[in-house]
Amino acid sequence: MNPADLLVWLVLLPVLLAALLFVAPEGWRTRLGQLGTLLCASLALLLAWQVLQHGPISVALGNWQPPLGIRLHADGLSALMLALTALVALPLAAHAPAWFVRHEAAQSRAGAFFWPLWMFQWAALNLLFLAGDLFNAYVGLELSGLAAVALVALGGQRAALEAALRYLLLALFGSMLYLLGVALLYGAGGVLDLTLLGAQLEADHASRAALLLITLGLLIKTALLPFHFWLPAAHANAPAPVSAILSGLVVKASFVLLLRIWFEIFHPIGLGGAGEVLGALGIAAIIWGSLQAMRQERIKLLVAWSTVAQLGYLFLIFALAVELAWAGSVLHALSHGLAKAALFLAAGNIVLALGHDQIHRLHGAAGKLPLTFFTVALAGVSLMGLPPSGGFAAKWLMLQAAIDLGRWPYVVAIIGGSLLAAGYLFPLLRHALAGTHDPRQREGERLLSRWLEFPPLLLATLALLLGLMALLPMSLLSGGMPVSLR
Amino acid sequence: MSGVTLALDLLLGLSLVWLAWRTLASPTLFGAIVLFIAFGLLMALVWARLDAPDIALAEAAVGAGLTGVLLLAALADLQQGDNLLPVREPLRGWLLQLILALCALGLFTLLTLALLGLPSPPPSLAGQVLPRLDGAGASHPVTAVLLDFRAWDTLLEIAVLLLAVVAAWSLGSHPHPNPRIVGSEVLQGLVRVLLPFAVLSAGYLVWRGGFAPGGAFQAGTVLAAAGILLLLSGLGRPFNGRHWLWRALLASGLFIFTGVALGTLLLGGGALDYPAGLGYGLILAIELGLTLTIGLTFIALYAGEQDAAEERE
Amino acid sequence: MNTLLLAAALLLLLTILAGLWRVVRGPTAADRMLAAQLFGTSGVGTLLLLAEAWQQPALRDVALIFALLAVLALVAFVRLRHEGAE
Amino acid sequence: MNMALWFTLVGAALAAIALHAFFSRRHPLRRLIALNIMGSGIFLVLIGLARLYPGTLPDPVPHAMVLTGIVVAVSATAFGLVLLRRLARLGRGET
Repeated sequence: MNPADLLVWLVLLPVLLAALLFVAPEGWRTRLGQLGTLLCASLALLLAWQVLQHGPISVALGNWQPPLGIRLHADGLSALMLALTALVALPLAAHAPAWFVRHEAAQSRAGAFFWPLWMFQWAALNLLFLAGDLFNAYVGLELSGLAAVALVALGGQRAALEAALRYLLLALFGSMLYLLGVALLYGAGGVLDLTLLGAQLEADHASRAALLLITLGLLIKTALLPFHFWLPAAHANAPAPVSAILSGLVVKASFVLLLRIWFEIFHPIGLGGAGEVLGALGIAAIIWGSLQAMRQERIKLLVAWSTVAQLGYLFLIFALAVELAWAGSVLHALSHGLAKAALFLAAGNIVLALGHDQIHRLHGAAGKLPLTFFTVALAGVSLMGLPPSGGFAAKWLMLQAAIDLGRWPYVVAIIGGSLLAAGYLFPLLRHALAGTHDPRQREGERLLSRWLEFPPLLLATLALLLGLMALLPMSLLSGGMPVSLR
Repeated sequence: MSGVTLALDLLLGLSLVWLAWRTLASPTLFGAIVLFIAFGLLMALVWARLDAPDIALAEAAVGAGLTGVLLLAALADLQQGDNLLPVREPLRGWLLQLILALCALGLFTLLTLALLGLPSPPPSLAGQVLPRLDGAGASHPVTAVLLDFRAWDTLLEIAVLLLAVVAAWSLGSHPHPNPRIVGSEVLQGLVRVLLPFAVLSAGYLVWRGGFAPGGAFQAGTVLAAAGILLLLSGLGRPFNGRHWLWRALLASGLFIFTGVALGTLLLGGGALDYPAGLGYGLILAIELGLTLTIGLTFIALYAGEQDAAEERE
Repeated sequence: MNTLLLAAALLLLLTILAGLWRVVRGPTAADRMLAAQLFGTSGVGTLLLLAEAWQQPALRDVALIFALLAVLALVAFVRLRHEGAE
Repeated sequence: MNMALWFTLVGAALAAIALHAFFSRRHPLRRLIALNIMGSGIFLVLIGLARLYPGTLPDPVPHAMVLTGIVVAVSATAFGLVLLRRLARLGRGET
């Protein structure tokens, strides 16, 4: 296959699968979904391999070149994010069916609709990672937002539906701000292609207003503090496989778009202190998110607040705008994606096995679910940024950048953030390990099937291995570094 | 510019702003919906004024028609029995009010400064589109952009439409908004007369789309309107989502569109690069498929899915 | 001739606005419904006049759609309004 | 002032009013209406920009963008309303 065709397939195949999964009888959906996952994931990994071998790939759809036509573009950043999505999707395809079957008999409907909705989400994510056109990215944002809201609503409970409605309203509001910004950019530049726009934009009122609107819109979707308020309820009340998708992948898509827009369009024309503001908000998010996570009594809420904190790290790049920090930020997106997906799936398993997710009632739970709590600990290592995990490598790069630049507040925040993460993860493990466990309970039936326990373990292991293989993503990234950072 | 035109422009613009304000400040939800429908009508007139007949058509069908009916249906459902929704009090506290007012004012100032400072003459893609119309599958510029130059956007837009139905059905079946509907002979007579006209108009709009304003979306909305009228008058019945044929029909537009995209890709031309001479035919096929899908989609979003069991009750 | 058409369109627009005033003021749902019925007719009239005045034949199609969709809105008003919905 | 610029400013005013209403009115139905009006304002800015200067050719690209935007907006609104109805029925104890 022509490598450029891969880009088109990566969006169209999940779209087609979503439609097929909707039409297919409910009994067929799991098998078809798993088969489709295998296909889509192989394509994504193949594309990452191609980019690693031959450098960035572009394709103009319908053979109409920009500015008239729409371009898809796969560089190192896209390749890594596509690969991350594939690596999360594969274990998920094994875990989700088992989870939906076990969760509640009445939710067979949720299990049946999970597949088409997740395929739509996957298509939207791939599109956003590949988008070279601002308006096309808008359609991608809406596709992703609607699918995410519907996935949250699969929870079915009142709390899930309320969180979904709030998420929907804010996501739509964010898209509106983004679209308004795109309208102004079109008025100023007369093109929608990212690269072309970057080459010709000037620092005038319209482009500054557009930057502000687009940034605000995408911050709402990425849930950077102070726009994080919708996230904990939505991520914590969704079914566990959905939480893994939302926290691990969906918030990263709007972040990647923001990253491209800032460093490809706006950075060349100078931003003044705007990047500093985002960096400071990132620090605030690390602190506030961690403090809130420590106060939570339910595991899923703790994990959701931890996402608020960990997303803060991503935004340090806007203040530390150098190559090292860029690599660190992307590496953090990858390792957080894997570790957080693992953690949410493990949290879902705990709820299934124990029937509750109260942290203070976990006494001795680690004895019942050794593999699941091992997964929690392993994912925690990456979230805390301990060696040799991916989280460690990412934070190390950011730390080095901050020290090189002499930005001491950032040095303190990066190190402090790890301590804070330990502050909310250790109590969880302590409760689970504390107390002697009644050995009689280990007899009898297995609490969880291996389909439920191994996928999160695999994800957590990948997050750990990422630190040992950090050179691979780094070499992919060096090809697609934005001009403004070189 | 003549005085009358100037008066018309001023009146249209000012009444649009006034209407938006009254709509959003309306004390009752019913009033807000009625005003929103009127807002759609005025928007359609403004689109006409701005030489955007395609958008005027879409707005007349959607803003003034479909969205209003969807809102009314939702309101009818919300108002059955006690309320219901976790609605918090309107925002209280003068400080919050002040901050909010400043935000709105700030947005207006920001946009005004940006708009007044735009370059002249404005950069535009018109110079790119018009010379290429001969090679495109449609001679009407907007249709050519939608289904050829930027067909990728339109394909994904159709994905969004199907996603909306999948998402709505994933919430479970919801009954018809007004279960007490009984057949009224006057209404059914009216619908019987109107129906052929609606179908005819839809066909006319698709056919015109190739060379003049119109197209699948507008035509599909007219079809949807006809379908909703059937349901409202009690002549038609909602979908049975359990039957795979309905679901296949709902997805057919997306199947056709992705089929064309993947077909052109596999033939070696590149996705959505229509082979020479086939452009017009392929675009017409896509448009016809889309019209049917869009019509069914909006009916499905209005009526919801009905379980076979529920239907029997 | 053109000015005359535009003036007529302006007049129709004013009647729509007068109707809107009723929609805002109410007080009964019947007032609102009657006013809403007026938009349909006046809207079609305005569009037809503007089609002539601005030489935009496509506006006639808009008027056609408008006439069809106005029926839908009206039927929905009557059928979906719950008793006591205010 | 030319006509198109006037309507872009009207669009800006619509967006600002809708922003205010979106945060000050809490009923989800009103907030959906506010988002729709905000959308109309944004579309008006786009189309106004497309013919900001008389004598230039009208640019079909923003027209196509707005048509796509309208479809996306109505899909999202329709789904939002179904979600709202579902929530209301849950409140009444139905399933």
